[in-house]
Amino acid sequence: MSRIGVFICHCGENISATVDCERVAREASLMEGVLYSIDYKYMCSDPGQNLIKEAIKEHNLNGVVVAACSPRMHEPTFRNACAEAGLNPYMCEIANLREHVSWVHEKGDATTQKAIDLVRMLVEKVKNNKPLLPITVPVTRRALVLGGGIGGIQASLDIANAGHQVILVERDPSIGGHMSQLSETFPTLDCSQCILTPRMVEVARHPNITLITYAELESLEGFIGNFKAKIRKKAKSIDEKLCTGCGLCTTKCPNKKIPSEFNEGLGTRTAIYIPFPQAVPNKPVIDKTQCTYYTKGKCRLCEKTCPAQAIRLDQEDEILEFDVGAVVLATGFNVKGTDFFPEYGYGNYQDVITGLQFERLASASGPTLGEIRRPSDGKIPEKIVFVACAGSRDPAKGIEYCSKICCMYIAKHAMLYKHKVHQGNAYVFYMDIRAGGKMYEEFVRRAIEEDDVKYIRGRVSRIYERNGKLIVKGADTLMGGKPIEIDADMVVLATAGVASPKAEELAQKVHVSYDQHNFYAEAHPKLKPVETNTAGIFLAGSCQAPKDIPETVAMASGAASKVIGLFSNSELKRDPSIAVVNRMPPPTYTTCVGCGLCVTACPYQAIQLEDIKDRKGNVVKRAAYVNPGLCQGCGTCVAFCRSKSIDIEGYTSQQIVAEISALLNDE
Amino acid sequence: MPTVETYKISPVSLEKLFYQLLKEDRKIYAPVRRNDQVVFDLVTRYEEICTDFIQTAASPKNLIFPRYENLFSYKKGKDGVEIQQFNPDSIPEIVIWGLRPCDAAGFKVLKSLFNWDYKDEIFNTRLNKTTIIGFSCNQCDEYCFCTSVGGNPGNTTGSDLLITKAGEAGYLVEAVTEKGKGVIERSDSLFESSDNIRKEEFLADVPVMFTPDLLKEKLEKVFESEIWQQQSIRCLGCGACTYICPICACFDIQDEAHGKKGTRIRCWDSCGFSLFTQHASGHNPRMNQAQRWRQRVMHKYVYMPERIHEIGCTGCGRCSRACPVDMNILDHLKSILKS
Amino acid sequence: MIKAMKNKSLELLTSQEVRVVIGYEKGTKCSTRPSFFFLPEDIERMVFDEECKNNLAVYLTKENIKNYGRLAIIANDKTLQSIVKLISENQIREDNLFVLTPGSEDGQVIVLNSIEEIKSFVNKSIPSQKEPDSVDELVARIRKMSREERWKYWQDEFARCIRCYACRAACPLCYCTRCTVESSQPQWVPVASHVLGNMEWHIIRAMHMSGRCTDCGACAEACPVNINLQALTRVVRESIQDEFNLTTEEYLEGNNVLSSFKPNDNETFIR
Amino acid sequence: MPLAVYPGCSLTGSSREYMESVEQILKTFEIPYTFVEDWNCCGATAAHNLNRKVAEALPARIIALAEKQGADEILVPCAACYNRLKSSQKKMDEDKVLKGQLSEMVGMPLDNGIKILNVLEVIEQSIVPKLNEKIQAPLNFKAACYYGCLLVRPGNVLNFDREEDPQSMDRIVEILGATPVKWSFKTECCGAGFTVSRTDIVSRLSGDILIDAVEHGAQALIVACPMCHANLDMRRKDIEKATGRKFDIPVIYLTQAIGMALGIDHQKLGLNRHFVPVSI
Amino acid sequence: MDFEPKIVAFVCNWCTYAGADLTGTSRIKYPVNVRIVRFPCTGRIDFMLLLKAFDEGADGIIVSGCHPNDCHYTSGNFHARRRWMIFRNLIDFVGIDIRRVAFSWVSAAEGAKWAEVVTDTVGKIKELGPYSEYHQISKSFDGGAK
Repeated sequence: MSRIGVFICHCGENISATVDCERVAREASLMEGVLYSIDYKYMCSDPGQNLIKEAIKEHNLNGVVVAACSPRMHEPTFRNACAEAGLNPYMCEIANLREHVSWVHEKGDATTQKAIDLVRMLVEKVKNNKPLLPITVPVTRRALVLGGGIGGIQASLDIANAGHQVILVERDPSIGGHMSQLSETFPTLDCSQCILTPRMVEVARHPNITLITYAELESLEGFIGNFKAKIRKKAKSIDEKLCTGCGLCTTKCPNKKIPSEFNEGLGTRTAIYIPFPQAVPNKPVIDKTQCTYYTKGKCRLCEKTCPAQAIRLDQEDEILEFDVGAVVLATGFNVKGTDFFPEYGYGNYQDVITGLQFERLASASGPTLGEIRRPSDGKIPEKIVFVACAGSRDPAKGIEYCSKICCMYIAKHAMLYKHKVHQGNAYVFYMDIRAGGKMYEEFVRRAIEEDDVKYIRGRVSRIYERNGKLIVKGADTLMGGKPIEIDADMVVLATAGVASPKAEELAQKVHVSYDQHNFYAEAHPKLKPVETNTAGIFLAGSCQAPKDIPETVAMASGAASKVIGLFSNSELKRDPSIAVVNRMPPPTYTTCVGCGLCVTACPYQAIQLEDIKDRKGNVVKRAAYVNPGLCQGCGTCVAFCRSKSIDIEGYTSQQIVAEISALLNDE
Repeated sequence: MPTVETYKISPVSLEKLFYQLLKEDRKIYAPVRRNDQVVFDLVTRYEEICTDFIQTAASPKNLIFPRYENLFSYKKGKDGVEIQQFNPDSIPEIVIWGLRPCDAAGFKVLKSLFNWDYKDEIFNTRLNKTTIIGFSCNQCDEYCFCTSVGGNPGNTTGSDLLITKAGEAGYLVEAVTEKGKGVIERSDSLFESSDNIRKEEFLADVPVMFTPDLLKEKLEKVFESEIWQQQSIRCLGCGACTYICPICACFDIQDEAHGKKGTRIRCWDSCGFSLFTQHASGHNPRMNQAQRWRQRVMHKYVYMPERIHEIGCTGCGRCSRACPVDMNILDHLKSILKS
Repeated sequence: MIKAMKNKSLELLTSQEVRVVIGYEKGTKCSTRPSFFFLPEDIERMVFDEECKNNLAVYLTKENIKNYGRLAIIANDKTLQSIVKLISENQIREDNLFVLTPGSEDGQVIVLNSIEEIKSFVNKSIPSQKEPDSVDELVARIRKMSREERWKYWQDEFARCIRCYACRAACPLCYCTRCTVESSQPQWVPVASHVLGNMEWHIIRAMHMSGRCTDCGACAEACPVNINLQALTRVVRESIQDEFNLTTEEYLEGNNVLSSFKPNDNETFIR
Repeated sequence: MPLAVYPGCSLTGSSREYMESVEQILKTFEIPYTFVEDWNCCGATAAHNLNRKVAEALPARIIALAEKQGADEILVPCAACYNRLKSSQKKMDEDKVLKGQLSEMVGMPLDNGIKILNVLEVIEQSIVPKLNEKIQAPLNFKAACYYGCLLVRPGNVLNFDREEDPQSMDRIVEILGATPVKWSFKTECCGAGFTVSRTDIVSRLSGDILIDAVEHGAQALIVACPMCHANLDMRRKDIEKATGRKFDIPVIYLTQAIGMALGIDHQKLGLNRHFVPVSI
Repeated sequence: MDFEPKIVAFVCNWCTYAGADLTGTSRIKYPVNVRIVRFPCTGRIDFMLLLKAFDEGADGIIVSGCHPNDCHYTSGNFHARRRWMIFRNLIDFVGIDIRRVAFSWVSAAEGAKWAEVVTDTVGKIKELGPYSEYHQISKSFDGGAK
């Protein structure tokens, strides 16, 4: 006999404003099998949870339906409460009266009726629930961190310092990421390299960290605690063990005119190169797409030059395999190029540059050794214009979001310019100044007040070249929309921060979800900001959305602590909502006929055919078997099974049919 | 046992009789051609009726023992279950027109079956509200064997009226039951005296292969024989033979529920299905098709004669005709007798 | 032909390579019917000609037949294609089976004893262009109807179904020991043969045949009330080949096309 | 079906040379066309300031007329008319109720499926493939292609070329033998409708355009809008007064430029009708 | 009274269910007629459940899950898509009104799209009216004797 309790939450007024909660509770009490029903202001609060616990004990309930917010929000909360009262947590189901009813419908009878229907649906489901026990799986205590920017570095160090093995994979020849490109950092104006490079070195020397640069993830299989990662280590064409990093090869390489990625195209590099002086590891790689030997078949100058004989032109990509228990994605972001803006010259004007390029100009290690000189003729610009929100917050450009870091770095850029070119004029076109953060607003005020940066609230409609000047046409909206033209020497566009070009591909490889801009989706926007929807995979930094250094570091430490938490036990308890193939006493054994279609359909290779033997050990059948460690509970196999021999706990056919029937037959 | 009254009716009057019955607000089911088969269906025009056939694809048993029928409907409430019984008054008066004597004889067996230990009200009401007008056979084929199981092509058993085509000029009409006599009384102007028509002259010649007693005696001895396995190895285990049989009457009871409301339904089942005897535990007392085949044969020719004194087969030959793998019952019975 | 078939069967039985040969014998009236030949002297009864239409592959998954172990089967085209599918669904252990089938030359009999042999033989013998048959005509006729007319047509068809499951029993690929319709938790399909239950049954059957049906027509052949069941499976098969762009060869070769996919499959109907 | 051509007011009045040159090249390339019969004003800039419904009904009537004539495509050489027709078509596409109302207003059925083309589109689609072989007198000058606003904006309505930095005219001009200059004022405002009321604004804005073109070395301006042409050509004196500079750079319709390259008589192309003489 | 259709939505937990949550969080309104049944994945949605829903009285059905390549379980939606394709063709062939089954991909980020899908479907089903044609057959009772 079902002894079900129904608990209706008002969610303050979030639900009760449109749904007559008392009526729902009253109607629920009339449902067959419902022993107890009550409504309450905040069911998720302590008193609310106690209400459930006490009712379970007092009425000896064997099923609970909580009608509240989305189960994606509080299902664990209420299931825990049930467990604490001694009821198996899987005997608790959630009716979604907030997101699916009260927030999307107007107040009225029909809305309350829908709430009642949903409660009835879950009551009927619970009747068909059965107690489930969590599944335990072993955990490999080794983490894979993808991306060697500040986020990846921080996460790796935190995890490694907790005593766990880390595999850190970086796509470029050196770790460091965008932070290594920056000149100074806001709001302190301390040198980016100075604070970053010690961390980079620490990573390289850390006994628990295996650093693999110039490498990418080839594939990731498995599941939380038990991933198998394949890493493609691209051929660097050098023997890293022999190479001393002397750099002689890079001086001899005849191919010197390659735009340097590190300098954002403002400087050049050779085909065999170390991306920047402080690179970690500080050993060169050969860019096969540029090297004369690889493109034309001759040269080998580096090979002849190398005193350590470390050049290996026949080196091939290597595939390395690792068992890991958790993955941190710290693959960072990118900025739009100037060619994204037809109205700003489509990238045709050399002196219209991105913020990241300006960082390189302002950097002491940059192509101009820190002097602000314009790329076209090397002149020091007397008038410089910074354009905020270039692309960001612009639906017409397909980028509705705020890139978040630009307001601050523009203030920094303008300041750096003024510090270096005292007589120069700096203008900033902005929409709003978003300077939320410790010491941030003060920083911007300093730029305006102390360094006399001229902030103009308005958008720039066009930039064109005339007589060697860049004419910046805009409007000052604080002056009644007065059109403004500035004949600048250089323009810096704070171009939108966007996802890495390969972000989507990687997301699909590791099966995490991502938003329409290809930023990775966190499991919950507020409460699970570093988790993904895929268990065991975590996020750090701007692969999730553009963010600045302190935020990235905080997030990386957050992700690391999640990994450390996961690694704190050698076993992990998993949700038992997985597929099961029926087994019965002889002579049936199972109704599965072993056709194997579920085996091919399973995305996790979790199903295999096994021999079923009688007591004497003779094989009587061949039938499917689901590996509980591998099954993720998608249920694709269930829909395939013709004989209905496979079902999924928590979403059994019986439960779902009961739900449908209850939903559509309101009497 | 009431005496049989005989009359003669002209082809024109026979048609009039049909329309007379229709006027009496009875639904008439008769053999018609549909989808390359002769089947029983509702008929409103005399010319639709098919007469040139050996046997219909399925027997008309579904008209009195339907494929599925509502026994009662229910509604569950917090305070218990409300039941609404099936109302036998809703059953209409019908006429089955033009069925073969073997099918009519089948209804007599069904009647015995449904009144053996328990009087089945729904079945009896349906049968009582049905007027059975049989037509004697003037042709047969190699599947027919009514004469070996106690019947014959002009058998009056089970019919209320039996009509025999006596040449081109007219039909011999035998009023077998009070219900049949009532039909004649209500339209007596259509009937003439029978003029001593010799019915036998107009009947098909169905050879006698064996007697039921001989068969029963033999069957009782071969229960453990290999022959069941040999015969049934080809059987696919479908229910075609049982469902088109005029006598097979096994049924299943099912609840069909929609939310808290539902109906309890009686629907056909077949001993040919492996699930027919399967227990909830998975154990199946008739674990293979040979046992199921044996059951079907034994039930018809041994158990039913013992229990209800009727042979469970009228020799209509339908099962042989319908079988997808040509399990010919006559062949099989003959080979059992030979063994 | 029949002589060679008999000789080969006799050879397999006398050498005790197989326990039984599944073939055909003369049936009632002019028909032929499936028959089982255990002893060399039984071979006398064997027939094999154009009239042998039953798809004998249906017997290969029956428990009592499987228990004989090694067996031989006389296979027409339909039987061959079904065997290929049965092998791919793990229902036949290849080393247990001898397949006897007519070769291209007159009177030639080919013996196939492994999955590869059967597959390559079947692929070679698939006619490249199928002549439209009466089922195609029916399908075309139904397709021309309005939706309401189609509904009416099939309601009338399904209403006749007596749920004897002859269609299921005759199908070589309906080998489940427990059919969906026999699952009662939940009751997927009403047991009663009313039009709803019948419609659900026939839709399920056709869907469960999708990607597997070899279009042998045994279901329709077996139906005692002449429902044109092959039209349903034909439509399913056609839409699979059309929508997923498969040749007949790929269709037969591949595992169930529904348990595989291509990321760029057609999805015009999805918003 | 033959191409329908909607001339609009300018092309039958102040800019008749545009129409003349359009017809010349359509004929040369044997593209059959018929004028939309009983055509009406497109509504221009005035209508949608006064009455939204009427502003859409006017183009809708033109569309209905062309469809009634059986045309699948309609050529609208005037950039303003083109813009209006495209806008109405989009509005009707998105709002079936409006479409029904407009159909009622114009008293004609409205399928709204007709393809609305500007001159550039027709040239790219039907002339460019055969253009090379017909060129007799390659244009040997540097040209600044001036698109203005109505031909390319708003991008989500017109879906034609890159709205900030269009290229289609440059590509055609290059085929004609001229050298398109890279300049900054391709889509800047010429002053447009202020041509009558505020010639001072027109003079300044159009002046900027001329200056930028000349400074980038252009020897001719190529246009595809009668309004732009009027401002840059007819208002030349005012421009010179306002800027204090002399300009002899001619303003040529793209269709005229094609005609020139094909060796068609300048009179036939209406080049004689310009205020600034075309002596190039 | 106006016809208020009963519409069931079969949605996957990870995309459309979350998307529908977002609709709520964004306070976007849609008609009350739809009731959501949660599945782990569209791959789990047995085609039989669609027939069950009609049988139990649904006038329309929405089936929705993750966009291709976005499946939480990698490929459940790909399998589902193939299944729907064939199922749709088959039921259309037997005369079931496929206009009453709306298939869509609604991601966790597409709260507004969910509202649109529901609104459009409700509108369409209102136009089509109750699916009595189907509902009647589950109630008709002629005992198999026509």
